[in-house]
Amino acid sequence: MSFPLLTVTAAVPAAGAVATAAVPAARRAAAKWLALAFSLATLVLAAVQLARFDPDSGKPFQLTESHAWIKSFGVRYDLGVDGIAVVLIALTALLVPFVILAGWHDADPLEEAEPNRRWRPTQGFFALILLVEAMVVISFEATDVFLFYIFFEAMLIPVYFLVGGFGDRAGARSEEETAARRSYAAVKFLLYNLAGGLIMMAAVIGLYAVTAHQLGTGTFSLTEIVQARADGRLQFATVTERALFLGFFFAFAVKAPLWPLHTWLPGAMGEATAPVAVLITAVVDKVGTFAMLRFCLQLFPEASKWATPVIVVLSVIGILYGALLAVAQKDIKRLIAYASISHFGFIVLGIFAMTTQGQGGATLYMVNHGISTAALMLVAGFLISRRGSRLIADYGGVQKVAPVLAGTFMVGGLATLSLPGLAPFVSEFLVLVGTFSRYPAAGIVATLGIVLAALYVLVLYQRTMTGPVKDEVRGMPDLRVRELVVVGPLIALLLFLGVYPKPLTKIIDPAVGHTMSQVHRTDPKPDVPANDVEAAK
Amino acid sequence: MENLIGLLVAAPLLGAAVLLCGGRRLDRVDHWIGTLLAAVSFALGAVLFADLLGKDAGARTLTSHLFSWVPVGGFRADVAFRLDQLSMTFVLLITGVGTLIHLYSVGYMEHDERRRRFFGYLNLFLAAMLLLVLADNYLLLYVGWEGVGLASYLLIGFWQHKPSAATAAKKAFLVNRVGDMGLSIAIMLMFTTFGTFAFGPVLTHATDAGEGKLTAIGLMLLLAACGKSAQVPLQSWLGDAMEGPTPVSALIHAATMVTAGVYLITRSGAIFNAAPDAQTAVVTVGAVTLLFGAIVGCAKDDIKKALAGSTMSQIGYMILAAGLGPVGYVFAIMHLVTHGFFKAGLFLGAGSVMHGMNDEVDMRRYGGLRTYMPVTFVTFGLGYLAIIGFPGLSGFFSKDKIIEAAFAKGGTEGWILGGAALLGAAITAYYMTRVMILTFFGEKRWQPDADGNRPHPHESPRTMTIPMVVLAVGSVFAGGLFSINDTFLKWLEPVTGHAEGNSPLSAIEVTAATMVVLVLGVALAWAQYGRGPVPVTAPRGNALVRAARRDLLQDDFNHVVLVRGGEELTRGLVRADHSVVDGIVNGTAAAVGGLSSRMRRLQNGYARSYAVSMFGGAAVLIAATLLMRAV
Amino acid sequence: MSHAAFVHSLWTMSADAPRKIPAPQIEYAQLSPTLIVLGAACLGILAEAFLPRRLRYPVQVLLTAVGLAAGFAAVVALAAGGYGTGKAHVAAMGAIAVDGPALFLQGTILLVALIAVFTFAERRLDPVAHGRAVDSFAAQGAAVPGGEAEQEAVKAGFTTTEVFPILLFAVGGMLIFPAANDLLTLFIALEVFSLPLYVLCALARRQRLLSQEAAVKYFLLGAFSSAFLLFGIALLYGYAGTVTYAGIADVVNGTVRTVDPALASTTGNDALLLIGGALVLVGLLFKVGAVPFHMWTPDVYQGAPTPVTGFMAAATKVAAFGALLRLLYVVLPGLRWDWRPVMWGVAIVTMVVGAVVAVTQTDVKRLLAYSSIAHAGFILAGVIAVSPDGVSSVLFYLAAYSFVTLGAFAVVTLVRDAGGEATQLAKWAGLGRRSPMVAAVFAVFLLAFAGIPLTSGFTGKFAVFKAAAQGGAVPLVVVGVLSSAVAAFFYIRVIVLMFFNEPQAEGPSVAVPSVFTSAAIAVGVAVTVVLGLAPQYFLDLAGKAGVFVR
Amino acid sequence: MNPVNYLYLAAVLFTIGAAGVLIRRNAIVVFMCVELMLNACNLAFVTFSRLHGNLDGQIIAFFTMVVAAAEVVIGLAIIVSVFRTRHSASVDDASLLKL
Repeated sequence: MSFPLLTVTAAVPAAGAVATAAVPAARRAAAKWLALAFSLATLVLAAVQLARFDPDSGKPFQLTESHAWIKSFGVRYDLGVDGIAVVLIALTALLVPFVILAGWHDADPLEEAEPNRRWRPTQGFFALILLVEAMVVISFEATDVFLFYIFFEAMLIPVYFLVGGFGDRAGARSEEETAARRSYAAVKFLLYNLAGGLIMMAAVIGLYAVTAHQLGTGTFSLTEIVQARADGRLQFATVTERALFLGFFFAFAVKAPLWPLHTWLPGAMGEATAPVAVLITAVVDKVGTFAMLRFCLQLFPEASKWATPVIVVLSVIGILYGALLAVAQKDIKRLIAYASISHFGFIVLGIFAMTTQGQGGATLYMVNHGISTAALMLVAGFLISRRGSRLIADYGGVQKVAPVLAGTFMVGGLATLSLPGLAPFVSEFLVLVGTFSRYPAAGIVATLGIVLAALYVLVLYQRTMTGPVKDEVRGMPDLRVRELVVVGPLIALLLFLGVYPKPLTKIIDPAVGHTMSQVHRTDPKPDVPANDVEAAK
Repeated sequence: MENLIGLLVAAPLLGAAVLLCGGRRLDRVDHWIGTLLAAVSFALGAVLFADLLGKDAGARTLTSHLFSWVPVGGFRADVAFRLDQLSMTFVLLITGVGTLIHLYSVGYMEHDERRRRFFGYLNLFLAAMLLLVLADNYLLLYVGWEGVGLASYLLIGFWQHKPSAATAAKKAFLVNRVGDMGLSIAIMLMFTTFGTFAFGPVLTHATDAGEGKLTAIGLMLLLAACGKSAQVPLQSWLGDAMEGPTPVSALIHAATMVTAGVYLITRSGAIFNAAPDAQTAVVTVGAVTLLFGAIVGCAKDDIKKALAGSTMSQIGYMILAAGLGPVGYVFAIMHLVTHGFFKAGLFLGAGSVMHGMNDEVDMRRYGGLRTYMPVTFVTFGLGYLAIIGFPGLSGFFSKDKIIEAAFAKGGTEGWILGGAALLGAAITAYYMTRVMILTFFGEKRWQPDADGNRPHPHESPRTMTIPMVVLAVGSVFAGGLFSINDTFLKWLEPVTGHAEGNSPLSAIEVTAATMVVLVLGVALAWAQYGRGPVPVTAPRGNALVRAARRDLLQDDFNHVVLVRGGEELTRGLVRADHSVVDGIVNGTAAAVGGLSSRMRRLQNGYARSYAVSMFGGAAVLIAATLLMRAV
Repeated sequence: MSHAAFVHSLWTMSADAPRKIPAPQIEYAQLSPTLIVLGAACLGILAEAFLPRRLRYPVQVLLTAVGLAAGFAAVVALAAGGYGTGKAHVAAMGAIAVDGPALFLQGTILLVALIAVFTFAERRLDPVAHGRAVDSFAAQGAAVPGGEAEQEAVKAGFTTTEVFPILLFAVGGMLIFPAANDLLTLFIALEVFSLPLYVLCALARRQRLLSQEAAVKYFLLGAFSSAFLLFGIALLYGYAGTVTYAGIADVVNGTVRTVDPALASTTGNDALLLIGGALVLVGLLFKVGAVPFHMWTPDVYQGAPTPVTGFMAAATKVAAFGALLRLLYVVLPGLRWDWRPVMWGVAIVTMVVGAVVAVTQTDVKRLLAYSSIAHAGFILAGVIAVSPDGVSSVLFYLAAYSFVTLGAFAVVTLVRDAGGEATQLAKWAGLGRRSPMVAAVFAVFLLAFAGIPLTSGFTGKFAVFKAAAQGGAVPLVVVGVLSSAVAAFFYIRVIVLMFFNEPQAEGPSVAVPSVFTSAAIAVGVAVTVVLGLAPQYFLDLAGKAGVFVR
Repeated sequence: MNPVNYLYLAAVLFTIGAAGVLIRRNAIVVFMCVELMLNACNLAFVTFSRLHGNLDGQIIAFFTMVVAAAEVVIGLAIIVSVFRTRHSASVDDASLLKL
């Protein structure tokens, strides 16, 4: 048996979590460095995955591992990555070190906190981050529905503790109230997602019942089910398939989040510290959209096609809705949250446009949105930590006192409004084209989103960074080295992927093609295939 | 040779990168770095120009494919450049004027502590603009398109500490975004129609596609052009854009960026030729804007805003010409180039005046400056003569052709367009004369500025005057140079194609008419401002004047409809999000809680009531079982 | 011949028939688990009677632990001997079944009891009274609370070590209950384990009023329910003429006709059967705490001494569900179409009511009581799926659930303030700050209750719902899923309270337990995690044990 | 006379007992009502045993009596101890545990 690369990639951060949690209370710094080291090790492993992954081999899943786990439920410990998964794992592994660096001081106990040998918030904070990473990675790798479900669901707990336990210190009001608002946000996040997950559990059980009934032995293996469907051993009754699809989709739509299931996100992102907020939107939520691609479409192609119109409408609504609400926000982080809702609208739209461009763009979008949100949110976090307020109105003229911070913030903003030359543009345009070529109306309406995006980004920048310098921001220090180390690479990456996304598209393309073939959809043909004529010449 | 094209873009890009990331240690040499790299790309342009001239007319197209940018399924976007006569013309204009204005800025921005960033942005602009005109496909063009938008945003808002500047910058970017939306939709349409959006295939097969689709594409492209070139209805941003430093206004908002729309339409000629309805839309926009801009130009007392209005109107001419199809493309570009010279010159002159009058912009507080700043006076004067179309100067040739082509449209349409063009010429003459008189003639109306120190007008330093002189020379001779045995026409024809329009009026008649309206305009202006003293504070004026001062009320319109409406909408949505979307969720939770506390009361602690529930339960159980058997 | 003559002959036959009556033959080896436990109980009584007071505590603890361990060993031996599968049969003249479910449940009960004994034996938590460490049981049950008799007892350092033999008796009953193979044995077993529990409930050291009230309620309602059970038995006997499960089942299936034509003529219809069955179900549903027979649960759980509550919540459920399974699967399968819809209703109501009412609870023990009601609902969902899968899933769920419950209540005993255990939720605020370890452990148990993946709770829930869905009870699964979403809310609320709320100034402190309670909690956590991560072995065990003998 | 009538009697007794449990406040009385229900069961058992012509019912009746006796022991013990604390045998007074 070959080296279990996928397992190890997930196991390293898990081990890191344990190790970090075990660090004694006094040695806070040690815990931080330990966590960073483990996250970097994970990054290395993810890189190895990318290297070992061969996009052009016809196999749908690679680096596969397969062991029996719970025979009674027909559950196997099946791992495997396709182009989409391997890229998203890389994204996760890439972002976590930055999250850790950015959150370096977020979990330092306050001065007045009584010395308590057993209470170790810092260790817990970083351990939880690593735990989340481990669970996200393995749910990207799982090719067994049950295995995926378990981590999809278990993931909620550490995130919940991160949100509820380590809130944003920049609470505008009293300590108690911030604590209350924070735990409210955390509980809302958890219950909302748990409800989605439980409904999905019903669907998972249903899936088992169907397979057990038709194949004799129930199975959760994605490849097996797809295979069985292909050679007709397994046929879903239309109603059953739709019911199961809805069960799965609901959970993913909550996590994504898709309008109108989004209301937990602004709270969670607003109350959590910036790094945790990044962890949620940039990494955890991606599992939802990813799962739509991998499970909804591949398990229930017919139902997916049946549901497409509604989902397209919902995501278009989400795009405009999120953007418009972002314009109206008074709180920097909530603004970014609503912007993310709008972006998730784009991702879902791309997935269900059922075109190569749409799904390829959506996958690319997951990566780019991860990076751009990270950049913007983290800089916003640095800004907030300086002034101690999340309210846009409390800022003004920052660019005068902290030009570098303002500059990086600007770049992050431009990425968010997907300026050409920065990574998100490519993916957003692909999504739009992909959508437009199947649903022109939806495509055009969605295009309005780019204007609104410009609006909320520029308004945010103008109100915070330009204009006369407010007294409160006078003497605000510019970015420190640690912060530059966090932001610099992200921006570099945004530029690089904006100019040369090919390394990613090369990997994603075949996977998307495979998904498309699963759903039995092909791109619409142009009226005048000018390119082919040119080629013929 | 092809490889040079890449360098053309790379040079200023490098400059931008170095200057923006370089940090303080560059603060001694920054302005020279910027200027140098601009010059470098101009040199490269010149070399390439020579190379093209070497080839014969048919083969003057260089393409260089760098790498494939976004390959996804059937969707292939490459980073590839295409240098033909059209883009060559632009390259020379951009790099040439660009270099001059860099030079000018060296003097103009000398004492600004953020000078390094200024030059960085300027270089960024050059790179983006070159990318725009050199791109080989619409998506890459789009990149340049938004790139120049970004640069213009950064430069308009360069003095960010002024809220007005920041707002103007935001406005410019937003309005441009609306246009960009048009461009991206156009590209999507192309993709669905042709399966590609590279110039080559699309333009060669344009005729194969249905006219409906082509019209749609054309209209979307027009929308884009309106945004970038400040045409009605997306013109509102240009006036405010004057918040930026004057060199910026000269380079971006007069000579180059704002003319990108003209480039787009001319470049997509093949599409428009096959979509007459789209063309009609284009000429309408052009005609309306040229009058609109002219009228606004008449009413402004701010010298830069007056010039901005004039820019708007001149571009209106170009759009009009471009809308006329093969008859007009060449003249559109020709006017674009000549306009590039004289309008840049005028702006630099204005800048020089402001430089001497401690940044006073109100023309009513100028007067009698000709003796104090002679060079400025002369160069500005030449630019003035050129723009009003004084015989023999650049404007005369280019504008005349457009008017003629407008008449050549034929039918009532032709008469209307031609009439509009003529009227525009008259108004141009009027407001430019007004500017001239108010600034350089009459008695001094200088006022102390905010800090109370009186202006001491003086000629600007060499770095500023040299570019003005060069541009003045250009605005004097360019037109003639181009028109002598149709050099320009022959040069551009292979790309744009050309058709001789059959004008109801002969060239002579048109010229005569132009002369007449010109004289009328000048005379009227002189009658109004030249003879008597000019009040320092503007008289109330009639309704039209007041409207024109407010850019014909379009800002007010935007405010009421878009801003107010938008605010209402978002506020409503916020409320809905809280009370409805989230309300349902919280409502469910609350409902469960209420139900819970109600059911909780049943647990009243009395053993006997528990027994009752058991007894009842047993009864129900028995009944149900029997019932099951019964049914 | 005539009726009278028949009866007369009956008498005479019995008069000169001693040699005709076959001597009952009992397989003592196969009943050894029960016998060992009951024997140990008797020894315990003797110890109480004859040993000096200071020796009683250690001896009792040792005796009980050993007895239970030996019983478990016997169970294992039997299972190893194949009595769970191949050699499964009915012992003791058809009174007791020795088969998979019986052995599995007996094993579970014995282990649970063993751990419960640890919590019973805990003497480190309560403050030392008059120089003697005391446990959580009244010094002298008979003494009036606060009266001088009690003062005397406390001064003298009395402790009710009787709880240990009492516990053993209860366990003995519980061992028989799920194995009972005729209705009489069922009834007797029920009483044998109920009566000791009534007593145990009354023996709390602190808040004795509540404790006694709990006992009274439990006793009266318990007796009430057992009366129903008994009447049901009577009717079934009337219907079938026998009380052995097999015999009744035959009659139900129509393979045997009832003997007496006279009876057939009058009550030949199935009314007797249906009503009787329903009444027996009432008795059993009362024990499992299903709605609407649940109302004793919260009061008794709250009032009883916490170790007892933990034992009851875990072991009683196991035993009662075992009996319920046997009844429904062995006696009434022929009647499936009659009782399934009814049980559907019961299951749904139980899940919903349990989950919903728990939302607004303010006392940890009551909260856990309602959660146990909700869980009863989930288990019922599995019971209703009449299939081997259903049985094994229920067995697994019971095992998983009972250990979580024990652990949770054991943690509750640790959190104390001046007035003993601090069970008001409000007092638990910020516990995570004071003692993260305890809070974390409790959080693990809560997550298991909530059925979060990677805990035993999830595996059990999944198994049960899977069986239900395959049995065609999809709506039941949906309701179950929704109500567990509601249930998740209040488990989460406790976690929020412990970790995210600021500790109160005069909040409770966490007593440092002796090795006993620590062991109990440790086992609970271990089982929770193991059954969550690698449940396969135990699922197989439950799967193998999934077949009833008849 | 048809022995089935005894069944009806048993049912009536059982119901009376149940009603008593629901109605009476005094714990002792309630408890007696439970005993009444048990005895109703006994009557039913015996009757059925008679009808079926086998002895099981009668045997069960004996068991029931024993159980009832045991219950009396426990029950009275608990009730008395409560009475001594509260000086009241009313079931309704014991209602501290609620909600």
